[in-house]
Amino acid sequence: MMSAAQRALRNDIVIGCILLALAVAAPFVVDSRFAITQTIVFFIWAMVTVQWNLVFGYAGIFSLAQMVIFAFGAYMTAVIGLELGWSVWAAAPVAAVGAVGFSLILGLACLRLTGAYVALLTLAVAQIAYVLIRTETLPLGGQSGMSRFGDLGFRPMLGADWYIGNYYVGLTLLTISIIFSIIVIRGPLGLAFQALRDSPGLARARGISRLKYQLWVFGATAFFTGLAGGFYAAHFRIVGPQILSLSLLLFMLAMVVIGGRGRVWGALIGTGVLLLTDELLREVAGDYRNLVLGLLIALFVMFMPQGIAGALSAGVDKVKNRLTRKRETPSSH
Amino acid sequence: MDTLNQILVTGLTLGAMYAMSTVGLSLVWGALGMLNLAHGVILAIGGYTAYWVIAQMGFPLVVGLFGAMAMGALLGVVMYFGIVRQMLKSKDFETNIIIATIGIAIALENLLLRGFGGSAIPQPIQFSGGFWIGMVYVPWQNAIILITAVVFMGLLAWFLQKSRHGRAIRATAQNRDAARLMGVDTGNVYIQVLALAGALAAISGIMLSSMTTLTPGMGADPMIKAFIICVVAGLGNVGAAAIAAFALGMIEAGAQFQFGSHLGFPTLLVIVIAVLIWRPYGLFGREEVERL
Amino acid sequence: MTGGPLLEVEELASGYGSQLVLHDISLSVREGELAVVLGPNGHGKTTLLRTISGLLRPQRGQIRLAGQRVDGQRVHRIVAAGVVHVPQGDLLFPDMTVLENLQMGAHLPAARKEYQQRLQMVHDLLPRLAERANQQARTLSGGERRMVGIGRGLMTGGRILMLDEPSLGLAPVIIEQIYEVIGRLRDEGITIVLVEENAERIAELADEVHLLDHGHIAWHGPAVDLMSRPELRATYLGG
Amino acid sequence: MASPATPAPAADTAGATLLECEGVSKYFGALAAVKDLSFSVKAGEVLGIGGPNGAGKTTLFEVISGQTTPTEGAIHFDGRDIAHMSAQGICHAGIARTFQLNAAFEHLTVWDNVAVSAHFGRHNRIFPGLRLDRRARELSREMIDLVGLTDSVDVEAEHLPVIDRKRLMIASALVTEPRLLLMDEPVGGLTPPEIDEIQKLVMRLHEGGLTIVVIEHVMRFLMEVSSRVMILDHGEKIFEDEPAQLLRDPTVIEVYLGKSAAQSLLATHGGGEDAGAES
Repeated sequence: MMSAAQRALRNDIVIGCILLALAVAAPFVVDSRFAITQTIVFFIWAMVTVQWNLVFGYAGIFSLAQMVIFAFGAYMTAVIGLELGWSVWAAAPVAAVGAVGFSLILGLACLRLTGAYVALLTLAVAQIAYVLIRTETLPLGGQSGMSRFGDLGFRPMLGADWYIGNYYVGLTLLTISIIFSIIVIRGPLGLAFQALRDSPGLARARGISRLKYQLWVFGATAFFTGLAGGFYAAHFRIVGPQILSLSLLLFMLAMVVIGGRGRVWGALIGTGVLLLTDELLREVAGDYRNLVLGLLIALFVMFMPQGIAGALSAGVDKVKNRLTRKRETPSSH
Repeated sequence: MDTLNQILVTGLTLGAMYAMSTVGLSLVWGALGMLNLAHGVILAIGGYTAYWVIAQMGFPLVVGLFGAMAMGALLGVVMYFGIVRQMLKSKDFETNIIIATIGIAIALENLLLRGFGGSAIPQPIQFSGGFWIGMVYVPWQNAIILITAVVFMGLLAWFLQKSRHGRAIRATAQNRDAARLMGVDTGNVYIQVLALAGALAAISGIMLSSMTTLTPGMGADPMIKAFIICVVAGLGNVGAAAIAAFALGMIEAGAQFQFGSHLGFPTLLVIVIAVLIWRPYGLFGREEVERL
Repeated sequence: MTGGPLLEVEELASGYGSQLVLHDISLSVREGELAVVLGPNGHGKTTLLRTISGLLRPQRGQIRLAGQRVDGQRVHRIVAAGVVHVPQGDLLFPDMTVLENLQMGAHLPAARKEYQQRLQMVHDLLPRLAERANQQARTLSGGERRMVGIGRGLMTGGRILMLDEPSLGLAPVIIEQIYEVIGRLRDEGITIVLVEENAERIAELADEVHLLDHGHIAWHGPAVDLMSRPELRATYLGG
Repeated sequence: MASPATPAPAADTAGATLLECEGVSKYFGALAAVKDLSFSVKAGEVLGIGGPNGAGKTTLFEVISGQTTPTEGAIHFDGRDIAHMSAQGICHAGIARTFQLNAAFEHLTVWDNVAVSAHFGRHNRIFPGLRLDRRARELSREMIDLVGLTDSVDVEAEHLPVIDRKRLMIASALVTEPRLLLMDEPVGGLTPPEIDEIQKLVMRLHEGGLTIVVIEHVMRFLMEVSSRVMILDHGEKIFEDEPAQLLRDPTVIEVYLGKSAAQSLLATHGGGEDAGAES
C-alpha cells in the first residue's frame, strides 16, 4: 500500500501536469495580449514566491531578503549585458550563479540568528541596497534604472507576437523551479527542516546541522530567484530600484502568507489571488487599494493562518474522511 | 572644534528621537514577544494628529502634544483588541503578528495619504532661535527635543522600577504564567504597554517632523532604525535600548558629516550587521539553552 | 470555620489540546487540612494544579472555592478569590531581586494592605530570604529558589496554598527543611494541597491522601489507612 | 575541530576505554552544575548514573553530547577530544542519546522520525541528497522492529503514549549506528510492567555489545542493568563501584537513598555477594 508521502507526491505530479497543460494551451486559446503579458508577470512573481515559500514556509527562515536577491539577479544581468555585451540568454544564468554567491554571504551573516532577528537584518540589507542604488552611490543607473542591455530576441522572429516567446520561457523557468521545490520538499531535506522546526535540539543531536542546511536552501533557492530577476530584466528590458521598495516586498510577503506557508502549491495560489485582487482593486478601490490589501493581509493571517492552500487541503481531507467513513462498514472500528 | 560640537548637538538630538520610539518597541517585545511593524505609521499618525489639532483645529501647542499622545495610545489599545488578543492564543504568534501588523501599517499609511495628501506638510510644533553654551550654538528645537526625551525616559524608568504597574509589566515580561499566578491581569498589562509605546511613538513622530516635515511614509525609516537599535541592545532590554539609541544617534551624526548626509543610515546598518555577526543575541542579550 | 469543604473538584477533565491528561477527577479539601496528591510523573498531578489555578482551562467538570464556582475564570480572578499556586520549578522572576519577587507576591490590593506583617511573617519563617533580599533570583541555589517560591506564594495570602513538588531537585537534607516549613504552616491552620511524586514522609504528615493514576483518582483516604495497605505503598510510595 | 590527540587504536575490543572524562566542570553563572568530574567507560560496559534531581546528571549528558560546552576539563571518545565538538559532529563520531523529557519530532510519523535520523545521523553529509539512501531505510525498518513499534509506523509522534515515545527515542538513536548510547531516564514515569519491557530491551542492546551510560532514578532498574554505578550529588561524584556496594555506602544512603529505601532494596537485591546485579 502506498505510504502517505508517496500518495502526496503522486497528487503533486497530477496537479502539476494539469496546470502545465492549461498554461501551455493558454496562448492559443486566449488571444488578449493583456491577459498573456499579465500571466508573464504572474510567472515572474510566482518563481520568487515558490522559492520564498521553501525558505520561509519549509526551512522556517523568516528572511525578507528574497527581493534583494531577485534584484541582484536582475541588475547583474543588466550589467553583464551592457559591459560585456553578452546576450541575455548567457547573462541571466551567470547572474543567477552570482545571486547564489551573494545569498551565501548574506546567509553566513544572518542565519546564525533566529526568528525576528533574521527578519530585521534581511530587511536592513534590503533597505541599504535601495538607498545605495537610489543615491547612485552604486553606479546602477540611480532612480531611472538601467536599460538597453538586450532582450530574449523574439522580436525579429515573432514580430508583434514577441511576448508569446517570453511567455513560454517564463513558463519553462517557473516549471523548473516548482519541480525543484517539490524535490526538496518531498526529499530528505524537507524532512530535515520539519525536524529542525519541531525540535532544533533533537535535530542537532541526530546529526542535522541547522546552519548548513538552511544555508544550502538559501543558496539553492537564490539561483532560481536570481534567474527570475534575469528574466524580469529581459522581459521588461529595464531594471529600476523600485523592485526593492518596501511596498513591493510586503506585497510579495502577502502572496506567500495568504497563499499558505509550508504548502507545495501555497505560493502559486497566493501569487495568483493577490495579482487578481490587485487588478480588481485598481478599478474598484482605486486610491484605497492599499487600505483593502493591508486589511486583507491582517485578516488572513488572523483567521486563516495556514492560508488558502491550507484551508483547501483541510477541506479535501474532511471530504475524504466523510467518504471513507461512508464506504467502511460501521462495525470496522 | 566646531564640527565636533555640531556632531554632538545633532547626535544627541537624533539619539533623543530614536530613544523615544525604540524604548516603546523594546517594551512591547519584552512584555508580549511582539514586533510591531505598525510602529512606524503610529509615529507618523502622532505627527499628523498634532498638525491637525494645532493647525486645522486651532488649539494651542500643548493640546496638540497631548492629543497626539492620546491618539498613539488609542491606536495601541485598538490594535490589542483588534488583533493581538486573538492571535496571542495562536501557534507561532511571533511570525504571524509581524505579518498582521504589516497589513495594518499598509492600511493606515493609505488612510494618511488620502486624509492629508502626499505632499510634505510642516509640523506646527516648532521652536526657532537658540542659545550659546560656551562656543556651541544650541538651537531651541534641539534642546527641547533632548529635554523632552530625557524627561520621558526618566518617567518611564521610575514607572517601570518603582510603581506597582511597572513592576507587573516587568514581571509579565520575565515569566507570564508566574505573573498571572500573582494576580496580575496580563491582558491589562498588554493594553498598558501598547498604549505607552503608542504615546511614546507619537511624541517621537512630532519630534522627527519638527526637524523635517510630515509625509505619510515618514515612519518607515525611523522604525527600521528603532528595530536595529533594539537588536543591538538585545530585544526586550529597555534600559540598554535607550543607551544604544544615543550611541547610534552619535554614530549616524558623525557618519553624516564624514561621508555626506545620505550615507548616515547605511553606515549605521553596516555597523549593526557587524555587531550581530559578533554577538548574535545583541550586546546585552542572553542565549536560552533549550532542555529536551 | 470547619463547615463545608473549602475546595471541591467534581468530574474534572483537562489536558493539552486534543490529549486529555485528567479524565475524571473528584476531590475535596476542608479548611485547615493538608491534602497530599501522590502519583508517578506524567499522570496529571501538575495538570491538576494548573487547572485549579486557571492556567489551564478545564474541558469538563467543576471547581468550587468556598461554594463559589471558579472554573473557567481568568487566572488573576481565581487568585483574587484565594487560590495560591506555587508552580513546579518555582517560575521566579529571574532578573528581579528576592525582595522584588516577594513584592510581586503582594500585587493584589488585598495582599498589599497587609504587606508589612506578611513580609515579617515570611522572613521569620524563611530567614534566608531576609539575608538574600537584594540578590537577583537568577543567582540563587536550588533550595533558596524553592524558599522564594513558597515565600512569594505566602505573600499572596490566599485561603488555600497549592505546592507543586516542593522536593523536586533538592538534596534530602534541604527537603527536610522545606517539609519542616510546610509542617509549621499546617500547624498555623493554613489549608494546603501538596503534590508530590513519591514522598513517604509527607504522607505521614498529611490528613488526607489522594492517589493519582493515569488521570484518575485511584484511592483516597486518611494517611494512616494508606500506611496499612502494602500494595498501595509499593506502587505509589517509591519502587 | 580540535586536533585529535595521539590516534588511539580502535576501542571496540571489550575492556578498552571508550569514553574518558577528566576534570569536567560546567558553571551556570555562580552555580556549578558539574564540578571537576572524572570517570571513564570501557567498551561493552553499562555505567549507571544516579543521584537526586539537580545533581548535574542531565547537564553531564548535555556536555558529553555537545548540546553545551564544558567550562573546564577534557572529554575523550575513542581517543579523540570531543569537548568542543558540535552536537552533530559528536553524533557522527558515534555517540547517540535519548532525552529525559521524551523529545521527538512531534509532527513527523514514527517512520519519518527514525528515517531522518538514519539519513543524517550516520555520517556528515555535504549534499543532503534527493532520496533517503538504501542503508538508512534498511536500518530504520530493522530498529523499528527491534524496539517493537512496527505497527505504529504511520502514527505521528505527538499521538504516541509515553512508553512508545521512549521506544521511538531509542530507535532514532540506534539508527545513527552509535558505539556509545547515553540514556537519560529511560524508564522515568513508567509503570512497573513497562519498566520491565524497557529493561529487557536495554539488556538485549548490551548483550549486542553496545556500550551504554544510563541515568535513572528507579534503583531496581539501575541496579539490574548496570555493571558499574556512579552517584552524583551537587555536580560531584560521591560513589563509583559495583551496584551491590551501593546499598552499604553511608554517604549514598544519607544523601540520596534514604534509610527506608536502602533497607527494602537490600532485602530484594543486596543479600550478600551474589547480588543479582552481576551482568
